[in-house]
Amino acid sequence: MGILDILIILPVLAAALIGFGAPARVTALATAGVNFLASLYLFFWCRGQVADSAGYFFRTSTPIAENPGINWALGVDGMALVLVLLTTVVTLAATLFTKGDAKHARLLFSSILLIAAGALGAFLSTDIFFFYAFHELALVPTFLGIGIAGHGDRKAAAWKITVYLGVGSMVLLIGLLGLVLHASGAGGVTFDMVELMAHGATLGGATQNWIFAGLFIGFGILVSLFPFHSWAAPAYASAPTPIAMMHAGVLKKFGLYGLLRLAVPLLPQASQGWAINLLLLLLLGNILWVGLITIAERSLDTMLANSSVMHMGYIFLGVACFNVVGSSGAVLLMFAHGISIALLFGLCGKLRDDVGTVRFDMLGGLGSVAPGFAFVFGLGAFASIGLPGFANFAGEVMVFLGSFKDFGGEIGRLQVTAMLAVWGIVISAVYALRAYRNIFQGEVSAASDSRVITKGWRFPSYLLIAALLIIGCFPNLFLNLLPSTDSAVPGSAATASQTSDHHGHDHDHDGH
Amino acid sequence: MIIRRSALVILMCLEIMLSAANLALVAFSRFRLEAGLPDYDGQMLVFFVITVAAAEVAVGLAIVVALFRSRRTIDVTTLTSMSH
Amino acid sequence: MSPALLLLLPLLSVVVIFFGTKWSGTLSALVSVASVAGSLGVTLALFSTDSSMVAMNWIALGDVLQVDIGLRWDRLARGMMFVVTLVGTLVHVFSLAYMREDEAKARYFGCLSLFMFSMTGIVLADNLVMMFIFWELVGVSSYLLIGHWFTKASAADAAKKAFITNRIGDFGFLIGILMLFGLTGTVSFTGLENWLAGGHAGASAGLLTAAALCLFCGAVGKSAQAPLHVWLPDAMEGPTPVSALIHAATMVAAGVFMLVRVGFLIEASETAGLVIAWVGGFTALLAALMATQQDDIKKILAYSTLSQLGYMVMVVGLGSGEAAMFHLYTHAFFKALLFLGAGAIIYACHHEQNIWKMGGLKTRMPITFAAFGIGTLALIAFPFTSGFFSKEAILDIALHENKLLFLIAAGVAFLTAFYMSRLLVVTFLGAPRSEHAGHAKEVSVIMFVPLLILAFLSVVAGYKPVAELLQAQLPDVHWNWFVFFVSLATMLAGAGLGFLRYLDKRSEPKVIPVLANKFYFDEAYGWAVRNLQDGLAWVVRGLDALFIDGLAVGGITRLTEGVGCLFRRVITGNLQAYSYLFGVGVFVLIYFTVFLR
Amino acid sequence: MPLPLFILFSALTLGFAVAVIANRNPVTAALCLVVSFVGLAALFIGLSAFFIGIVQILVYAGAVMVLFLFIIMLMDIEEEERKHFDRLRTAGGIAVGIGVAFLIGGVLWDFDYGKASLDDVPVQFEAAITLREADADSGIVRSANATAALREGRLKDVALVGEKLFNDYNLHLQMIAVLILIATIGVVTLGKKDSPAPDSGSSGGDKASES
Repeated sequence: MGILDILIILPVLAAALIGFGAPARVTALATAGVNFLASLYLFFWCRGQVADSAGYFFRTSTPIAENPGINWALGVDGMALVLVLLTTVVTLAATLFTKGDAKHARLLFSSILLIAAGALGAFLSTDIFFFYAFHELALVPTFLGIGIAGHGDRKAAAWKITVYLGVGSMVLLIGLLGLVLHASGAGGVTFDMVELMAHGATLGGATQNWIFAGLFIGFGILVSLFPFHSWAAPAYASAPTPIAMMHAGVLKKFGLYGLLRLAVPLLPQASQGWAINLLLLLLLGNILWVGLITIAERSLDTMLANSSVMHMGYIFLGVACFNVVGSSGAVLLMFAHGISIALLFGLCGKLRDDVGTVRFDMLGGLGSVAPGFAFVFGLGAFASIGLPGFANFAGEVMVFLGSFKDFGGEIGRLQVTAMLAVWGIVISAVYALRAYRNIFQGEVSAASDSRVITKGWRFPSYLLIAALLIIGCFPNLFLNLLPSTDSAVPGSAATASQTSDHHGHDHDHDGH
Repeated sequence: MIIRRSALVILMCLEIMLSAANLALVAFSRFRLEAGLPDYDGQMLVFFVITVAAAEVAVGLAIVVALFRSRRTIDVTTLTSMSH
Repeated sequence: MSPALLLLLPLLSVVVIFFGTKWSGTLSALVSVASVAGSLGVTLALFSTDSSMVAMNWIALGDVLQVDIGLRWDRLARGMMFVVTLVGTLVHVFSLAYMREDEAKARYFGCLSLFMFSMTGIVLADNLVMMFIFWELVGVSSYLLIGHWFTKASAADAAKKAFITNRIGDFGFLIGILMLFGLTGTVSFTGLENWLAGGHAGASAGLLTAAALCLFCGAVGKSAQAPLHVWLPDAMEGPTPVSALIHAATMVAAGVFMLVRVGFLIEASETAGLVIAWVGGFTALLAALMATQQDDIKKILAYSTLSQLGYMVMVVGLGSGEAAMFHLYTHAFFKALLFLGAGAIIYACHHEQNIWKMGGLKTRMPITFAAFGIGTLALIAFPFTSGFFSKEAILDIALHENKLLFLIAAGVAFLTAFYMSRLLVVTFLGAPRSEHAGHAKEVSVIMFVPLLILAFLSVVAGYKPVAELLQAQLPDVHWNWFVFFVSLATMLAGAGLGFLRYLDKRSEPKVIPVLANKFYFDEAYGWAVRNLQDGLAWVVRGLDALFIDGLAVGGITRLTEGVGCLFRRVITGNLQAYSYLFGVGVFVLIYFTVFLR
Repeated sequence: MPLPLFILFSALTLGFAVAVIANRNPVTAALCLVVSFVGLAALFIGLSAFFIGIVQILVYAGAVMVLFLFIIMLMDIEEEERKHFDRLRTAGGIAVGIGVAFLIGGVLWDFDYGKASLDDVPVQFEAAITLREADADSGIVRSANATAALREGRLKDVALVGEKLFNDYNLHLQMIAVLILIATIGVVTLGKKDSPAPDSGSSGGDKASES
């Protein structure tokens, strides 16, 4: 029963306990705390390790089924470790943000823990079967949480998100099964990622294409890629705070993790041809189209929801670079975005509970009423728009640098997309500051002067901001966990033919 | 069965259809010799059909009676409450 | 005692204020003043040494990407650091008095220290990414300082406007950095210089120009050049010491500093140089024209800063970074002096900023008048003041490089003299025009000591030995009679005209609407934001709701519903209809099985 | 069996079947049905399926018709009035009828008439007897008098049916028994007088029933 198993099983047990009547908040807090400490221990332990051949620090595997080759295989590498840390931090923060006597407290706490378990399971398992199963496990509490404990037209939103993600998961399943069946190589059908990775590149171009299409669209829907983003805004707007924090902060990264782990490395040919153009186009849609929508939003929660969809665009840009700088930037950005969006949703939830409304026109001048709250929200807002010193900036700058790394003279399509994507920092500045201006500055509006912001938000916010600052100032903590040479990075099989570029001499490269 | 409006007549037509089926079965069992004798499997089926038809008529008529008692009519075209 | 200390002192003060002395305003003020004085001391101590070191390795991705927090301590950095820390200390001392009764004093001084930290970062940066990091931090600290009194709606909007305009500038700056990184594979200045020296300029000249112009974009945003200058006048919403520090001496100068730091790139592509020169010249002219019609004392000074910055950018574009830095160096002193002087006046007249409500302060505030007068003389390049030497150099270079720009420069000199004399006359001479101005009295010692120091410096700084001592950049410009004559003539004409027109006037004699409302830039930008951005956002939102939400998602749901009710129609409840369908079913079945084998 | 007899009985069955449909008065319809069943039973016997013929008479002609008549009398259903001769329904019915008829005709059309009539396929008694002796010791229960009748060349139909029924289809017999039991229980519950029939609500139910 290794540490990885504990990480996953503990929350499930705790959720069950809460179901059977254990005091909700205490159990949840205890579990989240233990999980957080366990992940820290894992983090420091892995820093000492050297990754094995496939890049994993630690792997256990207990076979379950023989013929379809399913085994309970857990493994942690650089990318998974970062996301595990993200999950445990956000879970702890989500538990702290939720008051013990909130309505549906037991439901909320157990769903936080279940989502955490689902996410941890998905990130840690190196077996596609469990990878997929854990994600589905995490979807159920989201639906229940939004449907029962949400607000606004929560039923419609709950149904919408579940059906949408259900379709996404179905498409993903098709892709995954295609992948498993075709790339299983000689030893019979196997779900183990590492083996599949080995046989992955041998697939023919045609099969790769449709498998990649399935994975790409499936993950795209789960991550609210441009055309499939309409489920995000209503869902997060009417979701209760902890569910919104957990889903936007953690669960959304599953799709990107899947893309980086499965789609990009296993299907180099497919992911070079038509897919890259589509990906670039869609991510621009994400950044510019959804960015503009965010500006037009009139209430804080929908604005935050859309802003999280917009930031996905940057992470996709990182994935689309297909080089180590881009993908490490993407991983960093995943972590940073997860934390900052969780913080903002937490504060937004606190605002909604205490002040009663989150609409811009009803709020105003909260800065003088609750200076501490305004300061922390300011930090969160500035972090999310990429102020240096926070992890978001480190991630974003690396994604942009990655997109220009193999630039070598003529402006390729990746460079054009990157330039348009950089305009996103202005869009994000506009909507973030406009929100901050309407809520915290200016004359004190009727809604905000009478109420006082109850305490309980300080510790989780400081926890999250500390995480952002630490990684923002010292991104190397994560970077030396990730593969640092081009060859080992996922998706670089396609660029392997490119001569390694070191400074000082003009580098030729294959036409991208 | 499709033309007539009265439930009873519909049941009668049903009987006719079943008996037609029986006729075909018996004819085949007679014309196909199995081990020198007419193939009695066919007749087994006929036998079962008859019993089931009898049970069916009984239940059918019971329903018709119940319907008649509650709706005062057995005109099929008016009994459409199942549709909405 | 290394340059890293310069970076750490303000950071330390921010941390101490944030965690420690948040509750007592005066204590945090003292911490902040101590930190800035300390960094002034360190700068002076390190005045002679040349060093560059790597303080911390920020991003290390094997050999692929190497970004670190490196410090570069050379003559350019030393000169700039001296200006930054000196003006910073004086402003800190001045704000001790100016902000005494402000309730959020701790936050004010915390932000000031944050500003000093980020400004030091820019000056010491040895690579573009680090410069960009501190570039944005400076933007944030100016946002916080402008919006210090955020309960005032106008201040909050001004802060937002400043940050977003800066951000647009940063957009260009970032793209410039990315291009250079893509081209050369490195971000550090030394790396770029080696790459350039390695003879690659020819290979991608077009791209180099593009990269240089993108970097210039960042400078335009930060130093409020032509298209992105709208935020500077509104930034006057912030407390006056802030305007003095940020919007006169340091932050706006960061853009020019960056251009000089990347000078080798601009020389590599002369088209970029030309564009920069022309933008600089145009901004100078534009700002000078606008300044003549402003009524708010701080706005006049803001526009004058804009036009002086235009000068510096023009000269950098013409190829001589030293002249720009020399002008920046002298300008910092007398512009800070003017701003602090204005602060003293506003403080004395109970926060009255409209010059037409002042008047007759000459007798009431003699010391401020004297200091303010010296500053004005330096600004309008009165012979043998510091302003004279630096503007002389600029005019001389303009004469050699580009005749047309020389004419514009001369015109701007005339306008500067005109509006500065207008300001001086209306504020100090004649009769007081409001009871506030009536019983204005001299400010306290803490406020006019910095004025005197700056006045002394703005006279003395121009001479060679002093400049050499203070590590300023000295352009190799020789004496030119024609230039001397032109600058003298324009100065006298401007001052004289200003003096005659505005002596004993109750209000603005001739209001030129175009200039008064700043060429309608604000209205144009407001319209653009409202219609283009918000309108487009609203349209996009409608489209998104209509197409993606309505059509794609809604479409599928409606489709399934439609098919559903289609089937519902079949269930009529009519027994015979069922049997009929049943019969048809049998018919079809038999037909298929038997006949279509 | 001789051709004229065959024609007579089949005409009888078909004619009275059509009469059942055409007749408006349910009582006459029921009686025509009885005659049709009798004709049918005669055909069965012609095909030497004596047991089935008798059962047909007993069950159908007897029990079912009696039941019908009994119900008709009980509910004194008046003659179905002629008021609206629904064109669509009759057209539909006829169309289906003709359609299926054509189909079956089509099938029969290209069906090679192996055996035109009964006497092409005589019952081979000898072969049957030899086969029965062959598997005499195989443990399958054989009715003694059936074999005896076969020797005399008579087809003891009932014995053979019984043999087949209880040898091969025993389980089915039990199931049928259970089915009939359930049917009777069903009828009893439906028929109960004061049972609160589900939709006979005294409130007059929904408007559809006020015909």
